[in-house]
Amino acid sequence: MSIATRVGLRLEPRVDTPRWMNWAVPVGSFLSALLVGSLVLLITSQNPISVYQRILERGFLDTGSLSGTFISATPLLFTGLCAAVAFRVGFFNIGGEGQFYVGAIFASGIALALGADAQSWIAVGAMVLAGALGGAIWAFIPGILKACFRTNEIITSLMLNYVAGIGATYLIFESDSFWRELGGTGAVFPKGKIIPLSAQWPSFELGTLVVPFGLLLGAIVAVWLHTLQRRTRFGYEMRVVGGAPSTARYAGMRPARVIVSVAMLSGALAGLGGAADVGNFRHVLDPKGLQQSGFGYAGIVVAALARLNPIAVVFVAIILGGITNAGYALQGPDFPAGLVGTLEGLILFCTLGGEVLVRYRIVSTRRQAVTV
Amino acid sequence: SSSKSSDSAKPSGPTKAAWIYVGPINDGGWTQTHNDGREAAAKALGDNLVSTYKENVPEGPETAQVIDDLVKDGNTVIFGTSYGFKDAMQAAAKKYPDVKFVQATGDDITINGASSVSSNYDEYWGAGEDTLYLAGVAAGSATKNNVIGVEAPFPIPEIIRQINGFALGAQSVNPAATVKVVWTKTWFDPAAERQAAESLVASGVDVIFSHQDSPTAGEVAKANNLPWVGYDSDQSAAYPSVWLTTATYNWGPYYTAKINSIRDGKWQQQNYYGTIGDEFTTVAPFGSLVSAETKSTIQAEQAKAAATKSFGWYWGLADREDQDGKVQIKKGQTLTQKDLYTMSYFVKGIDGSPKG
Amino acid sequence: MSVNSNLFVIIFASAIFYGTPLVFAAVGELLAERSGVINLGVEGMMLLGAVSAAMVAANVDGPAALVLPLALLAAMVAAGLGASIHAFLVITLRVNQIISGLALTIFAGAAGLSSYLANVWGLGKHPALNQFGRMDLFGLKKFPVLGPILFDQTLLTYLSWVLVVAVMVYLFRTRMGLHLRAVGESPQTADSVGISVTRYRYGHVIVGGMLAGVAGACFSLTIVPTWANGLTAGEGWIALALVIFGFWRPDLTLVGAYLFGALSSLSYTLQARGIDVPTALLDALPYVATIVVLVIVSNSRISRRLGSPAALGRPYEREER
Amino acid sequence: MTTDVDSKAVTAPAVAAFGVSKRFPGVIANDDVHFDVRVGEVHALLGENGAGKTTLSNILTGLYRPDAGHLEMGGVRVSFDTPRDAIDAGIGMVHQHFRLIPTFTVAENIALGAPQPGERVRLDMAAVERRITELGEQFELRVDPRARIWQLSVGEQQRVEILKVLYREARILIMDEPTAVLTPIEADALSQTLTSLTSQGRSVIFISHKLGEVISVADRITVLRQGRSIETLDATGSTRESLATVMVGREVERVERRGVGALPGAPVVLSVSELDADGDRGLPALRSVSLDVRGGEIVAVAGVAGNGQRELVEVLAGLRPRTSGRIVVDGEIMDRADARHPIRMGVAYVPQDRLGTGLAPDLSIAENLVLKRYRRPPVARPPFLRSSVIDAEAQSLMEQFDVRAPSSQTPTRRLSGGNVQKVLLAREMSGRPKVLVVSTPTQGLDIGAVATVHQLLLDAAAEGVGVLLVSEDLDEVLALADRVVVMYEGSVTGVVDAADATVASIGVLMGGGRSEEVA
Ligand SMILES: Nc1ncnc2c1ncn2[C@@H]1O[C@H](COP(=O)(O)OP(=O)(O)OP(=O)(O)O)[C@@H](O)[C@H]1O
Ligand SMILES: Nc1ncnc2c1ncn2[C@@H]1O[C@H](COP(=O)(O)OP(=O)(O)OP(=O)(O)O)[C@@H](O)[C@H]1O
Ligand SMILES: [Mg+2]
Ligand SMILES: [Mg+2]
Repeated sequence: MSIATRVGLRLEPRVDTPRWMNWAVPVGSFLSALLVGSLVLLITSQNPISVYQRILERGFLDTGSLSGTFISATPLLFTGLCAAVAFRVGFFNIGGEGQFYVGAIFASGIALALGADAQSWIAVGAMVLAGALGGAIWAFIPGILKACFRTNEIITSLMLNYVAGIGATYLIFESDSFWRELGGTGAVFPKGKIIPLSAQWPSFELGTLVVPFGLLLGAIVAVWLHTLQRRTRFGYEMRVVGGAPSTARYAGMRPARVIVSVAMLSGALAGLGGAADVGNFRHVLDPKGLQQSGFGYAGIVVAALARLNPIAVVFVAIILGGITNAGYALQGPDFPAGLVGTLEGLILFCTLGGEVLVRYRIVSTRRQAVTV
Repeated sequence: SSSKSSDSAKPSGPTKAAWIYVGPINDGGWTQTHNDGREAAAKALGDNLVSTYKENVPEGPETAQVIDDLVKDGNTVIFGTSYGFKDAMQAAAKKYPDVKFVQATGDDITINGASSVSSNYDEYWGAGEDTLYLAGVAAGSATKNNVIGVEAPFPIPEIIRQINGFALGAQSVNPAATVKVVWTKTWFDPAAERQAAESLVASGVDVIFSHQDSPTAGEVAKANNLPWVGYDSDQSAAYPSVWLTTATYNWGPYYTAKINSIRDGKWQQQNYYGTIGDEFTTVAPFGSLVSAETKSTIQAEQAKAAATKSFGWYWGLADREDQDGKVQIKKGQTLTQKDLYTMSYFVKGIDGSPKG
Repeated sequence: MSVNSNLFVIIFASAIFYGTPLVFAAVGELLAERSGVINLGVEGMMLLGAVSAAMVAANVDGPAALVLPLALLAAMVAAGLGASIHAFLVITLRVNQIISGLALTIFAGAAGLSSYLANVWGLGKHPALNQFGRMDLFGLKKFPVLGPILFDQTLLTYLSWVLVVAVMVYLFRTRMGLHLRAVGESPQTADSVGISVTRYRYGHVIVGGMLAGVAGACFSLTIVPTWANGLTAGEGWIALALVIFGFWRPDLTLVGAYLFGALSSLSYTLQARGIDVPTALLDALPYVATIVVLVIVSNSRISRRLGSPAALGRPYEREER
Repeated sequence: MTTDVDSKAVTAPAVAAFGVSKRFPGVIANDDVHFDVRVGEVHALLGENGAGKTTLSNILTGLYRPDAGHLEMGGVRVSFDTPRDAIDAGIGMVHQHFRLIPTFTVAENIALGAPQPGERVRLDMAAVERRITELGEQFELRVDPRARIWQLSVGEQQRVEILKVLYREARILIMDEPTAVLTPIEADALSQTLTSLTSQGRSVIFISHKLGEVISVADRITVLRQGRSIETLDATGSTRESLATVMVGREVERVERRGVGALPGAPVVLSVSELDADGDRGLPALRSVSLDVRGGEIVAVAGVAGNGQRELVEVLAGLRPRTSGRIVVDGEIMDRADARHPIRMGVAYVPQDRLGTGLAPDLSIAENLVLKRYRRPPVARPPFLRSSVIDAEAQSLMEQFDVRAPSSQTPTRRLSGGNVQKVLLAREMSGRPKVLVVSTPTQGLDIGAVATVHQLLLDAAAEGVGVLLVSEDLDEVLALADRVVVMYEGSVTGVVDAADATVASIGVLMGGGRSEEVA
């Protein structure tokens, strides 16, 4: 028989989460991510301080940097909201990417159809609605399939991303569609028609800072969403359905209907992002550029880092937008692009891991183990 | 080509130049050859050039951000190496008049005239169809059952004219040769490229031309022991037994010359379309399958092309009909760059749709 | 052989050839999911495997018989390490599995670590010197029709068959397999009879990752065969769908993988034969077909009995209620 | 380990706990617990909900590690790091919530984790099945080894659990509330099994809330209160009253039906006629069921579980479509299969699966209390919810129904069983229902909580609500009901006045006998 004292660490669920942890933990995990990042940078013989300094300067502080960051942040904001609202009810919509494309297709379509004579506010409003509608339609498919046939939405929404990409490519590269510019340089290389000036979304200048209308719209939508989730009957239904579907049915709610509605809401948000992409920045349906950016997938990361809170999504989108923006400034001959992605992944891992602290306490287990 | 002179002063220190790539520098194709060109320029210019690059840059709003950053870093020359960067490059040229913006495969000067863009912006590209014509000669000579298979990314004029050039080259030595086209619908997807090549082989072609970035078609060629023509990069070392040749581009000398001209204060807004004559477009080294006779045919054609000091000496050698039998090019006609840039029909003898 | 029977052979043979990486990746994911852990990092792990295999193939001199196993090993180690990050996050730290898996794909994916490593190692310039070439197994290739379909494949394909049979036996004929299934169905139950849920989950997530690594190696050692950024082109995601398609069974998953392999080259085959079908539709076909099949599968009677492991996606903690 | 059976008193205890403590966040579940189990005895653990019985069992089986204290087996100190260690030491447990995998066969469940001599890798199912049949013969626990768990009744499932433990040759069996889900007949069979186990020198730790059962089955009884071991008593000489007092620490009021029933001329608030419905597997589960409930009346539906009671209440709650028949609530015909309809008509429903179906475990008590009223004013001002109203109502309901929780914002997941039931009843009663349908409302509750729940049901009836009580506990049925409707295989086999009924007479009907035979 031997007696040994073993000391170990164990996670213990928290009874209550102190309020301060809600911000301290994200900040803490972000700092630890920077620390891990420093190690990686040192290993790859980079100077962490100057790298971080550069990220800060080029992402946020230099004149014009924040304006650039806002451009990257706007699509991430919408796809982030898309994922946040869906994941909340356990609908794992990985299809933000495709819903974003379809939103862009719809929004550019309506802008082109209205033509140059439409009043600006009508054109912009129509694009917002069309983009949201397009995204909602695309998300309706996995939503209804899940509600009716219990088909796994992760896979169906993902497959639809490819289909949407093929569809957008078809419109510009493989057909003489309404979206395609056939004259001018359009005869040389396939491209979309530029939407009329009246349909191009405004940007607001505050000194040197340029705030795109899309970002503002996204922030407003985030606040609206927060209210919807916390203060309305529908938000209440979402919470019940998300956590306890059979209780929801018992209480007279219609879980299938709620799931489909949330799916469509989520898709509409991504579609809105597609509309903002066309309206505010690209002014044209560009399947190749859209598919290179991967905003939909990045949105899931944004949502995760924001812990599915719509308001937090706004800030996370801006921070991540800044990092993305600064990432281009970092990379070059002695800083491979892949290192940027690697660092982003590390930040993500640390933040995810750190979130554990919100839910659990780490306690040391000191006990006497006796073996016979 | 149109040109317009500008009045930038001669710099004293090194020139800072940057390249923007759409893919990773080791993509084994387009981006890699540009990066090789950048390195060649760096070597040639030594201390006079400080070069940098940004890889994997998406086409769209991000391009503008990348350019802003590069300008902030003090770069005075920026090369955009993907068509999708063009709009952002033009916008940046307006925003930063002191920086030179040089856009590969750009078409605005050709189609809309130099006045449509600012004077610190210009475009460059080369007559790859001419070297592919020569590669076509090799392919036309190599085929036994007279069916050559082509896999190519998208049905767009640039690729259509290059396939046309290739087909005319093949027919120039083998009038019975037909060219069968399969669109892969992807700029870069090695597995899909391989599948396309295999489906061509399965349909009975005995020579492959892969207008794709990755060398997977070479694997298919090797496995089936069929001759193949690649695109844009010399694969003779990797596939000595089946390699014919291909069209490659000499970016290095162009980049060197361009930067030198800027350093010398001789910036000329150009609409550069490189040719065999100025050794911008070259025929890659031949593989062992190319007979001496074919080689000499090709070399003779090459000399003829160089002598013209222009591009496209072959288009007007005969009446050229499209797939429907309509004469698109009259005998003796010379094509303008604009004609080439908007070519949207396949010439007779090509099996496949130019619409995708 | 006539062109038409040739066509048949070609379609089936290529279905197997292109389905092979999917078999490895999907069977790997299946093992992880059988233990109750979803890993959406398949694509990232495949790329890690592919880049590591390419590194060995490019840098190690020696006979193929030495280099190739080494390359496979490297692929398995690299992807296994990637999987262990996921395992640590979701098993020990109980992070949401969906999000952690996506994070892994972002971390290791085409714009992340795999690309960085390739850059550092200077890969992608030449085709791999040592590759898994086609192998006429026991001279069976001569066998009419089936011979060229089944026995003109690479060693990796033959290994994937061994894998499928082995995993079938493992799952349904061994004690460990029974335990694994129990862990995925009800970790509480497994734990109460002395099966270590944590150990089974870690083990299978990591082994699953290693198989994803082999899948990646299929690309860099056979299909491409060299390094190219993002060379797996989204096949990792398809592998995830195949697991559901195959009801979490290796044999059915293999069928799904081959079906997908066949569909993905259909567009080229028809084009090459001059058959005029709108190619955009054909390109979308594999994805649409996957959705249709999933709908049929999830709505059918059998799915109730052969459905997903009941504890899939849920963290387990003994003292948690 | 000792296998001597003969000298119970002399040999060291089969298993003993010394000063065992275990804390969970916020609670001390076991606090310095001492107790010992002799070889060959049935030792009962008694205590209110949350007293720490299950926690102690989980420590004995290596699932939890104690924070302090130690265990001994046969006088030797032991320590279990994992369940494996406890299993190897000969301890097996039948959990309160069965640990069985529904999609596996009986044999697979039993083989799980158990060593098979000579078969380290291969799974020899045939051998397992043979052994199961043998054990089944030996202990009268017959089940088909090839059946899948989901095909078995609860009683059969429990047999599998016991076989699982026996298959591992456990010397000590812990049974956590094994009878809570059994019919009286099945419970009798279980006590037979216990006898045959102990006669072979095995020891049993037996947990139950049913005091009478404990007295008849156990040799000794250890009472736990708030995590502490209070006292160990001999079963002979103990009475329900004495045990209850030790358990609760004070006298517990026994709730008695006041025997009033419906007021004369009270309207029929629920009328069910000729109701047919299918079960989950698509087979008919209700056949032409008819019954009436009048305002102020408690009508009990008795029957062995699985005879259509669940389907009946689900149809009444709009959760299951009917194939034919008529339901009238207070004169209004219920014509839509949809849960919202009965709610609007005034049918309140307390389901058996409280946390899974009745409540949203992650939501707060306050939010759960408005689960059925969130759509309309005053809770809602469409499309918004009024959190001030919700919180204020929660405060008053929690007071009125004596819900004990840190605050109205506490997630219901964290509540004890009794408080969960109180929240449910509070919500259902706050909707001012005409009919209250309750399903096994006291299952798993301790006597204190049971008394509270019973009182609430009586209060509801006193307010004129028609109560339909579904219960398998005949004592409860007889104590509360005015009339008893007995169901067998989906049909009503008899309706008897509670005043004339006995456990025996109802038992006959539950077994499929007709009421004529009783009368
Ligand atoms: N895993 C756990 N996490 C947190 N608290 C727990 C856990 N298990 C039990 N508890 C708490 O410990 C106390 C004792 O619980 P335990 O389940 O042992 O009681 P019990 O006597 O079995 O009750 P019941 O009669 O209701 O089954 C209770 O307050 C319970 O809420
Ligand atoms: N000493 C007591 N004082 C007050 N009420 C008691 C006492 N003992 C039991 N009761 C009440 O009597 C009812 C039945 O008691 P108990 O749960 O002990 O039943 P039991 O002995 O297990 O019998 P059965 O299994 O037949 O229900 C319960 O409502 C309980 O609250
Ligand atoms: Mg208990
Ligand atoms: Mg009782």
